[in-house]
Amino acid sequence: HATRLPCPAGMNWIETAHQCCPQCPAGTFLSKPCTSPENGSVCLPCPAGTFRTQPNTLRECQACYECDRQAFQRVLSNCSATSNVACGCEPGRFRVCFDKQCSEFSCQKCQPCTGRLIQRPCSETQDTLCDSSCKPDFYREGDECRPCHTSTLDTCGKECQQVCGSNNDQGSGLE
Amino acid sequence: HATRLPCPAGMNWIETAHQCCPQCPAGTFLSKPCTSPENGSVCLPCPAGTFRTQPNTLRECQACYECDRQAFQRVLSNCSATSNVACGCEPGRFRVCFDKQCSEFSCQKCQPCTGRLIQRPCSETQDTLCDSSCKPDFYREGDECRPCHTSTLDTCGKECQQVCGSNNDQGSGLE
Amino acid sequence: HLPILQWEDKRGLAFTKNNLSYSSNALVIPVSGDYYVYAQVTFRGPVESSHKPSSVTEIITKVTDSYPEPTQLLTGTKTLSENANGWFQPIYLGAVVSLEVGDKLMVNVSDIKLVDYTKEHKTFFGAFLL
Amino acid sequence: HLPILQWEDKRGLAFTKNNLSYSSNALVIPVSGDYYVYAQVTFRGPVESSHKPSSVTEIITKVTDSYPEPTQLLTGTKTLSENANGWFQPIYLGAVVSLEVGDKLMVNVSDIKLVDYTKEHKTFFGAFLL
Amino acid sequence: HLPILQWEDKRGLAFTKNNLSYSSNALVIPVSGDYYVYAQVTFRGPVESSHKPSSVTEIITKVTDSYPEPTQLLTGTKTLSENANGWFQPIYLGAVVSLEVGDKLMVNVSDIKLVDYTKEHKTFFGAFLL
Repeated sequence: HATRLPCPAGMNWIETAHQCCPQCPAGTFLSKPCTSPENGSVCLPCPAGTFRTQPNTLRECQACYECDRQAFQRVLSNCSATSNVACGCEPGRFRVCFDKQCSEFSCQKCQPCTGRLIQRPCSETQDTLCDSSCKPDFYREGDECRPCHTSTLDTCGKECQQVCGSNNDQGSGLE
Repeated sequence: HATRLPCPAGMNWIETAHQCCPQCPAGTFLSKPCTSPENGSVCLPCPAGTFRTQPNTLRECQACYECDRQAFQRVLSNCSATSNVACGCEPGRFRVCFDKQCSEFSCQKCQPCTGRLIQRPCSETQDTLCDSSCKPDFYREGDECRPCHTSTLDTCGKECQQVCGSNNDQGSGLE
Repeated sequence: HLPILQWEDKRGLAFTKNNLSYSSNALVIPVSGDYYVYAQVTFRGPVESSHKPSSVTEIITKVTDSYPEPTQLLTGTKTLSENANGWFQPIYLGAVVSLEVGDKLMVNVSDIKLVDYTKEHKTFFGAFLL
Repeated sequence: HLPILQWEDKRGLAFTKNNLSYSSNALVIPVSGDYYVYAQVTFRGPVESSHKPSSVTEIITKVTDSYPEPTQLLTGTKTLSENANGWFQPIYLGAVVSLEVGDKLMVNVSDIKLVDYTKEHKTFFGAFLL
Repeated sequence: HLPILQWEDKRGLAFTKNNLSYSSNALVIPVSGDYYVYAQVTFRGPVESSHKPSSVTEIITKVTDSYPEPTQLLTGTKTLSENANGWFQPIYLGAVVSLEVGDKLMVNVSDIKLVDYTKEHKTFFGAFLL
């Protein structure tokens, strides 16, 4: 078939037209190739729900992805004619990636740090980082921090005594 | 099409030539069928990386398998024109078959029998078989055998006492 | 019956031609003959609202006006032993079936909430005349 | 060699035509050329008699009169981490292979007792000339 | 982007014809039209050097000179719940796509060290014009 000529910048070789045609701008696709390099290609805007991020001479636009609402994802930025949808997690959840590129991720609940100070709040990409020690007026029970006021005389073990002291003895200086 | 005649030994019916042709020897394949039973088939040697174990009138040789180096396999015998590669395990590992034919296997580390006598050394197809009792100067700790010299007074429990006795009392006849 | 999947037939990689058309969730057969019919559904979970599924199933079915019940053409069913914090399971089916003009092909699934509908290249459905 | 599956070639959805015939467990190739060959086997367990299998395997093989050994064309092998109380595992295979007139195509499996033969749309085998 | 698989296109069962050619890791489309494109990758592990993967992914992509980004045509992604001492996981993909002359088809995988390259009938890739 006719030899392919290298096309000048901004133009692509169109096999069916056997010539170079100007590229369609991002956000559009090539509806009809140019009949001669002088007259332009017929470009149409990407239909709703599709996009093209780059100038192109492609016959269709790419279908937008969708955010996985049932897996607690939310839309960070809508799909436009020139950009795909961007998905993140609903508030109170963070991303757990399935692979290095994080092209697939699930949205998991942020841990609440009950009874602890928050070292670093939960973000789109990381779980909350809780302080290792308990907040004032909370005592350690296993790896949980329990509020003093919920402790009763017989449930208040060594740890609890140290932190909560006798319940009605405020500011006793006990470490 | 012409009825297929049963071919004499060492010859196969070749559909495209509509006649019997001599088989190509193992290690070669049928490049061009014979034009008449008298003149021979054109046989070419199997290209590198392929093989045929039997006389044949096939149009291509079979591709050699490869040993799974990343799964700690090693080559027992290289692929030749007449035989496929044979794979085994790297030293210090043995085969764990995925199926009865052991056509697929993984190579697992041989167990070291620390502190025990070796009843049967590790082989290509079986893990090391360790003696159930501990070696002299080793005492049992759960299902491990520990050397006496590493035991200290407070860590030397009943078992250890029995076997190691007081450390400086050689040959005390303690079982 | 099991829920029926809906499909996009125009945007992106999707297309129909040679008057094999798509309407009300089904591919409509324009001419009798043998077709290679195929579909992949990527299932994913967990999804809070639904219970912990023990298996996922994808079925390509044929419906014809002349018979009240659908015919199951191809079925892929897989039990799940996945862990809690997120799993993916693609099921691909494909085979040659004899179809009559007007037959409708559809894809049913065990639980529509488990279908990964987010990317066109993970869940797809098609047929071509031999 | 691995056990060979037997197939129903007439009833229900099964058919053969263009003199691609089925005899003694094999599809017999009537004319040399490139064929798309495919098969799905649904495995299921546990089955009391068989030990707990660690994997299932499906192989489409080619046998020809002129060569004493079968050629493995397509293989699907999957390890099982399924729970004890019942599992399903479909394996689909399909590809283009060059075949000669008279070649025979068969499907071998690792353990015939694990094959779900109960429904024609769960386990199937076929080929068509390009 | 994800690593691209390299293929053997001449030895054993591999072949190219009708000037559908293979060069620099890609099948090159000789004539515009609708093609059935398919690929199977058998993944296996564990492999000491790589960390314990939580999933494996296979993607058939299209690259064209006239566009700077590859298009993902078909994707199979599966999470792993396999045990430590050895697992196998085949992923098969196949579908009809519209291609232009000069388009290049490639197969990307999530981790090339997990691909079972040892036997030609376990990992394969192909396409044919309808």
